Formats: sequence, structure tokens, C-alpha cells
Amino acid sequence: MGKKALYFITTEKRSGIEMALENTEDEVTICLLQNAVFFANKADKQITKALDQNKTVIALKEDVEIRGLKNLIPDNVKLLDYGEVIDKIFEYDSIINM
Amino acid sequence: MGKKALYFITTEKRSGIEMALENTEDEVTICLLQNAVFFANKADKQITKALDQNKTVIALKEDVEIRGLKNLIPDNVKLLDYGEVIDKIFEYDSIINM
Amino acid sequence: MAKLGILFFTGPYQSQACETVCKLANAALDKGHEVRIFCYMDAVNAVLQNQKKIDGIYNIEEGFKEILSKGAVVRLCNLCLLVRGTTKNCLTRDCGDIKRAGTPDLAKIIELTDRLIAIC
Amino acid sequence: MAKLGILFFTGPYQSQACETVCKLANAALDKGHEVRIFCYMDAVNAVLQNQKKIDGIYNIEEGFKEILSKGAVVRLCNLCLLVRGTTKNCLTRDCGDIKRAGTPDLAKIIELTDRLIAIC
Amino acid sequence: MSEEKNLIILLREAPHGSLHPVEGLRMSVAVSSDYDPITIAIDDAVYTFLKGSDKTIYQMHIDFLKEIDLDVFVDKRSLEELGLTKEDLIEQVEIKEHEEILKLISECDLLIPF
Amino acid sequence: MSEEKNLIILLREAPHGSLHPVEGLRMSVAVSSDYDPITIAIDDAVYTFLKGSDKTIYQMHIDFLKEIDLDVFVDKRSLEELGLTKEDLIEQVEIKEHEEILKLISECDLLIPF
Repeated sequence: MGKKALYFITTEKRSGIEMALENTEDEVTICLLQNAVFFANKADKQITKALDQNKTVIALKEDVEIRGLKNLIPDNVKLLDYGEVIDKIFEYDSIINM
Repeated sequence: MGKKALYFITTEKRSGIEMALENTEDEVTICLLQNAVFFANKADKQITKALDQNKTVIALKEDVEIRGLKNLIPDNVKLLDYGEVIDKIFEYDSIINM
Repeated sequence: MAKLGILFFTGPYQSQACETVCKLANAALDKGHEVRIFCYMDAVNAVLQNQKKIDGIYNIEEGFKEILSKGAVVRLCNLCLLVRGTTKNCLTRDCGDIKRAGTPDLAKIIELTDRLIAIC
Repeated sequence: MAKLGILFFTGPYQSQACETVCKLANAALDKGHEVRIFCYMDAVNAVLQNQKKIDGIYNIEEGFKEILSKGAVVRLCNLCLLVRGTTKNCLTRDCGDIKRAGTPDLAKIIELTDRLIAIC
Repeated sequence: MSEEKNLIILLREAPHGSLHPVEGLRMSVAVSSDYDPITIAIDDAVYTFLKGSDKTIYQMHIDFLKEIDLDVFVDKRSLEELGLTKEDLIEQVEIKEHEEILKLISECDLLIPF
Repeated sequence: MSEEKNLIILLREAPHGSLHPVEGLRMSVAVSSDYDPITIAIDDAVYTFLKGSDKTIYQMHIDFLKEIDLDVFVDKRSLEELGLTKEDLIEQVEIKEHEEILKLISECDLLIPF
């Protein structure tokens, strides 16, 4: 279909990021908040897979910083502040909350 | 050491049952309550491993029954009521709450 | 200007969800967006009064007061409050547009907003 | 007759923990054991008053009243109550030996009991 | 969002241990006045529909959803991982291949997780 | 239980997303008046001790435990699964082989999980 889908992931449950990876039809963006930002640790196989699939990966900057993860996150994961996350939310046709 | 250790597991976090399986020195009993009783589903590899290791596996009867799991649980998992679980708790030298 | 709905499920000081809700709502309000929040399950306890301020911990009561003062609409699952015994303890209409509601009000929020996010 | 300590962390009507605590405590008390319970984090909200009774759902307030009447000792983390704003809402000494306490009281419970279980 | 939006209520947690699946079903019922939500169970939430489990506090929600012809789907892959088959579940739910579940999710406008 | 009992406080959850590791550390401090608890971090709780993370509400607990010479151990296997090394963690914690962690747990009289 090629619509723009935002996977809005706020927990460490694996099912959220798995669902996002399995969607290969749409233009998928993965947005990580709260403990989900740990998925952006470069040692995580799923984040590498998402980036290899050319999916856009976003993480909430403040949640990355308070966890001390900044140096562990690949350069192509975009760090956004709260306001920029709000902007993103309105850019997508569908919101898959996970 | 061979002391008697009770692994008292009350959540679906895998680390609890894994720790119990990795203890091969003591006389280990695994006691499952709440959502941890799902580990006693015979399709679960870890419960099979625990029974193969000759560990005693106990599950709280009421928690098994309200979940409709009775037919899915191996015969050698003992179902105990609340009072019997209380008795068990005092039988062990150490309690590993997980 | 757009309209944002927020749904969440957890109470304060156990998980980060309440704090995230306040911060996202604040950011949306500061951009001039409309914000409608539905508190479901333990989340109804996020708006209780008399939450003591502790240094270094984000005070959830203050957070909700701030977003209410900026115009956020907050709806509380009534049944969730009743079973928990916390009905009489909530922030009042003095703080802004906050009131008890039924689950169908979530349908209304979905209808009245452009996007709904859930904070787990 | 033995002594059982119970520690738990979660509030009512979100997870099963409060119900399990009441049922295990009841079973222990019925066998003549002593029971000492420490409510930590959200668990302090398990003993709030005015929890509405719903058919089919185990009422946690009633559960705690029952075990208190049978002699269970219940200690509530004071700081956990304060931050949540629920201090004034708790079951009172009329129900039995229930009171606010500090975290060091858990050490006391460990000392005074033969076994401590944690219900997550 | 317009009333034509596709809504999915996703159940992810096991019943009885937490109230999440029950509250998810209650939400499906609630939003059914304005939308036609599809309720989907994945992972341990599949257990919610096991025959013989105590459904005192949520059977009414399932009955209601079926009475107004709303779909309640169970992810087949999750079911198989738990060693369960169609026969283990109540008849009111329909088992869907994992690919179909993914397709439904990718086609929805809004997914609410429980 | 006598005062000689071995106590372990086990941290299992990631910091910031939940207060569990913080409350676990607070409990280690609290029981240290009567016992010598060993604090152990496994799984995502390992992140609690990452250099550069915001420790405003729990650094004091770590400092207190170290001041009275109590052990705070981190499971090496969990650390490696997260792609982390000794250098990523603060110096106040000690990394232990998984086998040693298991041995400590099997030797304890009471383990309290957070």
C-alpha cells in the first residue's frame, strides 16, 4: 500500500519492534520512547535489521540521554526532542502504538 | 552444598525459571504462582528441562484452574492449594523469590 | 494547529508513563495543538492530590496541573477510580477541564482528535 | 506455628499480586502462623478505603480487612504513600495492626519471620 | 479521525495475571458505538480465549462483540508457540495466519495496545 | 531468620522506565542496618550502572552501599548480551562471571527481586 506508518513504541516488549520489522510494505518509521530506547543500542540485532531495511528509526533524545545511551546508539538513529516527536506524530497516516 | 532451595516464581519473567534450571547443585523445587503457572504448559521447553533434571515442580492449583490450564500441564507437576503452598514455604532452607 | 489524543494505563512513581504523558502533552500544547487525555486503569491515580514533592523526581500532580492550566482536556475512567477507592482524591475542575468519564469517552477522543498515541 | 513475611510491589486491579497476597496470608493465618506484610511501591494503594465491590472481582480492601482481623501485621512504606498522595486514605488501626513504616521495617520483618516471600 | 477509520485493539498479555486483556476487551466494547474495532490477541494474550478458563469478568465482553458481529482474531503463530490448537480455544474467536494479522495491522489507522 | 542470614537484592529491570532498580537499591540501603545484603544486577538492570546515565535519585544509594563496604555485582553474561564492557560502567560496581552470580544466589538464604 505504501502508506506512512508510525510504530510508536514505548515499552521493552519485543512484539512492538518485531511487528515494525515485519511490515515491509509501508513506509515505516519506528519511534522509540521510554525503555524502548534500549532497542536502539547498537548491539541489538533488531535495530541493525531495521536500519538495514532502510526504515527510519527515531528515539526520544531525553530518554536516550537520561539512560546514558548516547554513545551506544548508531549515528543514523535520529534523536528528537518532545516537540519534534509531536511534529512526527502528525506526519503519519497511521499510528501503531506498541 | 545440597541444601533445599525453593524458587518461588510469581511472574512470567524468564530469568526466574532460568536461574532455577541453572542451579544443579542444590535440591531445587520450583514453585509457580500467578502468570508463572504458564511455564508449566507442557509445550514449554523449560518445564520439560526442569522435570528432566528431576527438579520438583509445584504450581498453585487455583491459578492453574482459573487459567484453564489443567489439561496442558504434565502429570508430574504437583498442583497445591494455598495452604499446601504455605506448608512448602517452611520446608526449605532458602527462598529465591523471582 | 492539530489535535492530539493520549491514552495511558499506569500510575505514578512506578513507571515513567505519567511523566512522558505530561511532557508530550506540554510540548503539544506549547505548539498550539489541542490535547485530550484519557486515563485508564491505574492511570487514574496520576491525578490524585497531595503528591509530595521529592527532589529529583518529576511531580506528576504538578505536571497535570500545568497541562490542565494550558488547556488540556483530561478524562478519567470512572469505574477505574471507583474500584481503587480514589474517586474523592482527584484534582478538581478548579485546575481545568478534568472530569470522570466512561470508556465510551475514549471513542469520543478518537473522533475529536487527529492522532491518538498510547503510552505504555 | 511459624512466621511468614510477605513483600509485594503492585497496586490493586492492575495485576493479580494483591489478591495472591491476601489468599496466601489467609491460608497461613488459618494454619495458625504469624503473618507480617510489607507494602512497597504501588502496593501501598492496596489498603485504600472505599474500594467499590464489583461482581466477579476479588475486593482487595475486604481481603486486607479479613487478614487484619485475623491478626496479620501490615506495614506501609510511608514515602511511597506520600509521593502518591494516598496517605490519608488508608485502612486505619480500627481494622487491625496496620501502620505506616520506613523501609528499615522490612529488615525487622525479615528478622521476625522464618521465611519471606515476595509476590511480583 | 473520521468514523471510517480502522481501529485495532491489540491484546498482548496473559489473562488473570494482569487485567490488561480484560480492559482491552472492555475498550473494544466501548469504542464499538462509534467504530468497528478488530480485537486481536497475540503472544500470551492468546490464553485469554482458552476453553475452561475462568471468564467471569470478561465473557460478557466477548459475547457483546460477537453479537454485533465484530471480529476477534487470534494470531496462529502465537498459538502454535504455546503448543495450542483451534480446539483449545472457545468458538467465538477466529484463528488467523500470522501474515493476515500483519496485513490487518498494516492496514489499520490506529492500533491501541493492551 | 537470624542476623547471619545471607540476603540478596536482585535488580532485574532497566532504570528510568520503572522505579524498580531504584527501589531495590533503596531497600539494600534499608536492610543494611541489620544485614549485609549483596546487590546484584542482571538483564536490563545492568543499565542502572551505565556511566553517564542520570543517577540523581539513586547515586546516593550506591555511594552509601560502597561506603559501608557492601558488594554491588553485575552479571557479566547480561552485560555482554547488551554489548557492554567494564569500561561502560561506573567503578563502584564489580563485574562477576555468570557462574559466580549463580553460586552466590544458590548460597543465599533469601533473595528479594526488584
